[in-house]
Amino acid sequence: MSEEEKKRKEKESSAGEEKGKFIIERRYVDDSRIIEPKKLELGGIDMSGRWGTLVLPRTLEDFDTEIYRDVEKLPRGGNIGKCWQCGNCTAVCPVAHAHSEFNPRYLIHIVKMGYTSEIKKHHEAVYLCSGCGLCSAACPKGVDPQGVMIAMSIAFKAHESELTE
Amino acid sequence: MDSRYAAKLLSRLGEDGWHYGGLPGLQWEAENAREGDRKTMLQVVEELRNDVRFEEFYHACINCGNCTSMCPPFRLVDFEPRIVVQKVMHSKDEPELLYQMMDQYIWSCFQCYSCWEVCPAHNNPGGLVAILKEIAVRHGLQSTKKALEPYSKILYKIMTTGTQITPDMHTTIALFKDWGPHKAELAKDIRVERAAVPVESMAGVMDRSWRVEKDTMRELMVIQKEAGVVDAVSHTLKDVADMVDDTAKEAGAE
Amino acid sequence: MEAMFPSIFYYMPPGNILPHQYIVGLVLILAIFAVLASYMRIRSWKVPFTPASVLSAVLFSKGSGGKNQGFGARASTAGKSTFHDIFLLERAGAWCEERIHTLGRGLVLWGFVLLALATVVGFLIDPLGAPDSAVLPVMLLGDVFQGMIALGAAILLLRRLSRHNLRISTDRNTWALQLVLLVLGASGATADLLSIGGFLAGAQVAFLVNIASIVIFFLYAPFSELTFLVWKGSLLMQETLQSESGKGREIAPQPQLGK
Amino acid sequence: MKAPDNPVLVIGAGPAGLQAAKDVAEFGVPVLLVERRKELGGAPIRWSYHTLAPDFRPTEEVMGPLIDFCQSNKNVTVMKGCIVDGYSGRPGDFHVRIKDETTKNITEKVVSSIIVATGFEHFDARVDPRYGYGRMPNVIGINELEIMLKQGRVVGHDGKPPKRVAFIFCVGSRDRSTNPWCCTVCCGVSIKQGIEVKQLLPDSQVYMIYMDIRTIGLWEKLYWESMEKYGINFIRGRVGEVYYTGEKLLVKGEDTLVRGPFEVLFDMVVLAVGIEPGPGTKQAAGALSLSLNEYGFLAPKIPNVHFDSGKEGIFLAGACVAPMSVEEALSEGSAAAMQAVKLGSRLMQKVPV
Repeated sequence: MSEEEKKRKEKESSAGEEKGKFIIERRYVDDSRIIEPKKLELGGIDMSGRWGTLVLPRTLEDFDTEIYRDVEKLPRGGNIGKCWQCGNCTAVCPVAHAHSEFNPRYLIHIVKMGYTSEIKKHHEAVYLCSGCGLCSAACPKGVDPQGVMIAMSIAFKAHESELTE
Repeated sequence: MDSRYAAKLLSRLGEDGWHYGGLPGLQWEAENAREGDRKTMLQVVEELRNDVRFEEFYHACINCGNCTSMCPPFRLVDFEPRIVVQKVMHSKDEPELLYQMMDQYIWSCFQCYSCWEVCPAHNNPGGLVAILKEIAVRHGLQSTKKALEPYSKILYKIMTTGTQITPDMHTTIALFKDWGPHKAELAKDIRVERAAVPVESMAGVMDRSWRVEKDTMRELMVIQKEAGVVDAVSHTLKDVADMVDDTAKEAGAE
Repeated sequence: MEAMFPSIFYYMPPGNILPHQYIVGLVLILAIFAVLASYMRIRSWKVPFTPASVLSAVLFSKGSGGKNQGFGARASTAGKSTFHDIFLLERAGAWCEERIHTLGRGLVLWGFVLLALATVVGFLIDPLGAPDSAVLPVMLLGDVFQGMIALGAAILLLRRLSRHNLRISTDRNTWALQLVLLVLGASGATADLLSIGGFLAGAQVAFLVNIASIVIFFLYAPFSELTFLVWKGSLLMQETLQSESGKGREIAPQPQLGK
Repeated sequence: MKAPDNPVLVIGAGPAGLQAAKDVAEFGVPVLLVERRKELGGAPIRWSYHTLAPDFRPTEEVMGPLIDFCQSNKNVTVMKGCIVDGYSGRPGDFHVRIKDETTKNITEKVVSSIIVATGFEHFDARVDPRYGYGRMPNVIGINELEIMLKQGRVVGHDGKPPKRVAFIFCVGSRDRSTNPWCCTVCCGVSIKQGIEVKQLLPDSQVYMIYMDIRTIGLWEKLYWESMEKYGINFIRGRVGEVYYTGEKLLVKGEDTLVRGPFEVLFDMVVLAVGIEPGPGTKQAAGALSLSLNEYGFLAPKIPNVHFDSGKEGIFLAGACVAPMSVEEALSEGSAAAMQAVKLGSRLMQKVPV
């Protein structure tokens, strides 16, 4: 296990200590969806801390395709709409096989569908693209994922204030 | 591409010839599973496939996602019945897939069987999870302890008396770990408060009706022992099993 | 020395066709245009022009990420990041699993950097009336660097041409850019060599082609992928400068494999 | 009613052509069957298919009676090793030039109508170098596996049976850089072969790496049975590259549903190569001046009506129109035969003898 990974694991476990410590499936619940009120009184009884823990539903309500429309307009991003999610780009991608954060197919998917919450989680990964162009060679639909990654990194930067809030 | 690259790819394959990356959203952590004991992995798969219910609960999965769409836990946590069936499907050839799930993943399911209702292939992901949970208890896997700990007293109560919660548990001492720090405060005047409830039967509830006859308890514990429940629990919650043993001895069930 | 090469400098294409100063002036104007056009283009994407922000971060920012770094520390962070990420191609090369591809990229990049240096040095010592023995090596080195660009561009082009799928899926911009680079490097490298070899007419043609390709390159670069590369490269460096640890995004450049 | 004297010309002796010839001949109309190759039976015989999907029916059981009929029936004249070089005339009185490919002799025949059933070719996987077909050992196409299954011996180049077999779907299909259409049958055929491999080598692990499973209609049974009865594993995704490590094949792909990016060693990789129009189709289109569609298949007048070429007296049948299974090709041959006979009888009534 590499240093980075150890650090990540420590970070994860310490985050678990703070929030939703007693949730058995802690690993599968996103931090942002656990609500632990610092002070919660119901009928005169103190319910703060673990006893007031709420897990918000992970259902997506906002399908904001603004980024998608931006990507379509940016240079080389015009083909993103052709993607049919076969996964060939990720299959050939040398970065994806080394870094689990980077998955071109998934990035295209969340941008196309406008899953803003997922984009918020994964948008940083787009800068990992090394631009080797193997994905564009492999793509059976002519999506040009390499170009789409270029357009995407620009669009994510342009929307950074919304994505990192 | 060059051979050095191929060698590099080869270097990261596991013993079984697989390497997994990650898929955001699915929280795939195969590397964790790799650290597990391969013998246990194979045993888990074997026990699952040999279970009497397995044939009824599992047919084949075409990845349609109907089960996931109906799954209540899926709304809250990253748990997908579809993934469960998929991993069960691949378990024969890739036991680590299944084993990886045994630790925490399966405890998200609470057997509502919504998935069973809707599956076009008549699989029962919830049922498969139930079998897997039993196997996890039997093998005393890490997360099982964590999952069962809050219920240890209730477990003890069920195993010895057949009743879950009894009024004598509401005391200022002998607190339950999962009942919270305010329990003592709440239970302080409980007898007085209950006495004020104008229902005749409450008196009986408080004093007599929940008490279990010694014979019944003895019989119950013999059944638990013979059925292997005590053994199963002893792998995960040793102290509970010990307490049950002690109570059994007191009741004279030997 | 002058006795050995009596005619070279007299007939050298630059002096022969256009006065040296004119060319330098042209290149300067074009470079300014390229920077301005890049600025306009990047701003049209609604993102900040990061090369400028990197510069200001190094020069003026009063430390960031909680740490109060001095100018020296900031400069050294920026220098290290430039060296590793850009010159060693750690981000663009390590993951692109083909060594030949990385080599092509490296040759073009290093060729350009060195050529710029050689040109500046050549321009500085030329008007000072430096002896030919000092000018000639600089000039020849410049040719070598142009040759590097040509070789790198040729590698990149051939890589794309030789693979069916890559060939048909490559963007027109990429073809154009790589072709311009190839012509630029090849004509520059051959112009001087031809004149030394005595093929003056050929040298003049090569020189004209070189000048034309330089003009095209500067006019075209702001509208090609290069703008994106400049933007992204400086963005990564900016993140490095701003991050607490000074390491940028906490991702190892070369993943550790195996166990 | 008297049958017309001029024979019906059938080009191509595959399932569609043979069925058409048989049906026309059984009606009492003479048939001229022209086949480019030296043997009858078309693709199933040429690549010696072991069994046919979806019911594991041996190929001989389906094709054998057709071939026997055409070889023995007096109404059928078989011309092997010949192609149709050109034609003139009008329906009922076509003058066709038939060229013997070896001797280059040209014979002219008069026919009443023409049925074109020139069939297909398997995609040549060497065109798509990602999969290493033709360069790496143990990377084979489904047509080669079919031969192995026929011999009852599935082995790698070292003579050892493979432990882990991957089927890669959509090779040369649904890919803009090669062929953008779906080959219709490769999913079913691959799964059928997977089951046969499992039957032959019960200890092997068989993986299907697919993008979509298109086991249409009753073929779906194959898909379900392969999972339920035979424990074949399905991975949804496409394979990017295959490497040969000197011993095994490293397959690099993405599981878009369960695993994420994966790399895995296989002993054998079977490519579900697609269907594409062959040179025979192109040649016949040129000789009969038929129109080809954007993909190189023969274009019917209305895409939904396969047999109607848009030219009176010329009918289409089988995989030269679109990729299809043997069962569909047989019915198409029959349909085209019906059209030819119908046209013949109509012409007879118009021109009393």
